[in-house]
Amino acid sequence: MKILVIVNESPWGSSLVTTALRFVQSANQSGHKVPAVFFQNDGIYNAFDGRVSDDGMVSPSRAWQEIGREHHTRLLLCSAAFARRFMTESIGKLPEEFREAGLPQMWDIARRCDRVVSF
Amino acid sequence: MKILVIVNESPWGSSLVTTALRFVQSANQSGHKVPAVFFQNDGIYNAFDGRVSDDGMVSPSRAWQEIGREHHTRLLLCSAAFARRFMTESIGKLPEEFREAGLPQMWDIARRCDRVVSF
Amino acid sequence: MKGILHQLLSADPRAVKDCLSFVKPGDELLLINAGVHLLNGPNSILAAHEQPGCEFRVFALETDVKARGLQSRAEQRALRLLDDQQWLEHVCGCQQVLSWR
Amino acid sequence: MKGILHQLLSADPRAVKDCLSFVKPGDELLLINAGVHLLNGPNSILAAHEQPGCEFRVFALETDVKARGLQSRAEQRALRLLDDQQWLEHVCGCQQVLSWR
Amino acid sequence: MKVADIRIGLIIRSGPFQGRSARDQLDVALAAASLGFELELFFTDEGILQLLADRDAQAGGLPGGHKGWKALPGLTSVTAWAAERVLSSHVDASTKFMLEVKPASQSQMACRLADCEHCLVV
Amino acid sequence: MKVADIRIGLIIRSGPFQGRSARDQLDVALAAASLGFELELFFTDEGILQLLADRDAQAGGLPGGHKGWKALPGLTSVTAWAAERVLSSHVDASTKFMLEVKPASQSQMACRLADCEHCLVV
Repeated sequence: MKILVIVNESPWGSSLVTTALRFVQSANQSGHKVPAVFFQNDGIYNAFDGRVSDDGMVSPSRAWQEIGREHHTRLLLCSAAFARRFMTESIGKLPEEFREAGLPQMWDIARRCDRVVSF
Repeated sequence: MKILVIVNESPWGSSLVTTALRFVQSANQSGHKVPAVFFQNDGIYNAFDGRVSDDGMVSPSRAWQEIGREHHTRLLLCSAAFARRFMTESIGKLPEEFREAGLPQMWDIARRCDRVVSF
Repeated sequence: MKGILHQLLSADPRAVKDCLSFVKPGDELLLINAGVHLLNGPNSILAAHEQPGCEFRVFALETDVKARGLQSRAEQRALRLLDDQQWLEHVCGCQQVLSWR
Repeated sequence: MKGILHQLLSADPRAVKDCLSFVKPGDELLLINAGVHLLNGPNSILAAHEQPGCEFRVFALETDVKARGLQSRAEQRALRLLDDQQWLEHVCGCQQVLSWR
Repeated sequence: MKVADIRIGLIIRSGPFQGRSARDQLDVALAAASLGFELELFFTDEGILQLLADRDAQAGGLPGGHKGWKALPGLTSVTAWAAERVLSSHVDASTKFMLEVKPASQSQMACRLADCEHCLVV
Repeated sequence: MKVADIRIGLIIRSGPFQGRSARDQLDVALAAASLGFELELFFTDEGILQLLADRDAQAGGLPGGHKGWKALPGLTSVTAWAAERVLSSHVDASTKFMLEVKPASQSQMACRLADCEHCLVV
């Protein structure tokens, strides 16, 4: 099955991001396809990596990047949410796996998916 | 009176930041002193300014910077929270009004204040 | 001894419950931000406030009530609204401030 | 027709109330993340679940129950726990998935 | 399936200014409408407050923009629902909503929802 | 006022992993302890779950670190309270807490709280 995943929460403000990561990893292991993860609202902050990660664990940003590379999952940052939160000048370079996309694109992907699961 | 203000929320994820800004502005107008605003948890994201701000309003980051400049209010980003969220390399320069500080410093300021108000 | 100012920053029933469990006679309760949604009652805060002999006072921030279009609710509930300057007076008039989300 | 899988991602009573107002017979409810705090009941979900003839099924994610130290609660409540693979089976087995926070 | 046949259900639970922007939920609806999807909106207790016409956002130092709800019916076919209980507790003679909201029973809403291709709680 | 005389009250409302870090509330307490402040901790319904000793964070892909609660009494004078109701609904024969928690009535807790120099809800 094709599943679109939507992430609304920041990587440290909520542990739901970890739950979403587990969901996508399980989907991939079960032979399903997650064509895209759409980061909305404070989910935008998942694109950034911290200098420390409690307990030596992989940070959410890196875990998303791995999923993006290994499973050709597009990591899409809602452009309206991104524009409210950052100026292109004030941040260095985003990890190349993440790119901006509009809400209409999210719906267009949803249309081609069997399920939409939001966190 | 001296009032320490603590901000826990991100600038767009919650409208509490706007409430906190109003509180600090009123405190200054009433002749009170806010020696510092301590940004904790997702409050860290208040340091960043977006390219757009709905309705042409001043963005939270700029509003904080103004307060910092005009009232000598220190804008302190919790260093533990900051380190989990950003790497120094991945962000350009932070607005100079914001700087990192540890939680013990927050308590040390609290000790010298008459009130601690958290949002 | 002066009371505590409890700031209710959300209408989460768990925040309301936890807050009320720490309120003592002489304390004040202030509905702020999404906390003003409590004006849409029924809930335990309004119930307590509307009972004669309630031992704590309840207020709401005027600005937040207006931003959410709840002016007529506040009037019906006979709740006193505070402007931002009055808010500061209550913060300074109380012994300390607790924020519940 | 297949039912909807309702994912309860928090224990906020407002989320529980809104979720239950959309649950229809044949739907499934899955407690995820902070939603597993509902195992500490009493609340309307467990009450419904424990009533004979309940028309929807309730599950919880095993990993989240363990991460919060609520294993013995889940046993007492006789709630079926799903591992992450089973979670995926339920997502695919239902008609659509709704997340409540 | 043709785009015009796709029906999207949005359950609007967040009150106004849950986030700073007045547009978080509205933008999701507008984007779906811009693709020509048919919309079914379900408003809950707090969600219905988004539709109140006489909110004064600027007074609170918050951005406006919530009036965009009015634009939806011009873009696509939109039906807005709320439980009878929700409507009766919010509507009095002075209440003005920015969309026409139809009363429905819980089971009616659950069935309409199940008829949608995809649904989101926002 | 000498540092040793300062008493800080922390009301711990968030359950474990409200945020990703297990340490958000703990770090606030540890920092206050590191300055030698006396601590009064008040645990609510969800907050008390932070003290459960047999949580398996790693299983959920979440960072550990919550065992730090045990370190507090070594740093400063700490008293932990919870309402009798909260304790009785969470304690059975198998429950192990990482701090000793004393039962108190609501009004006792409210009075202890009022005796603190500063209080935070975390």
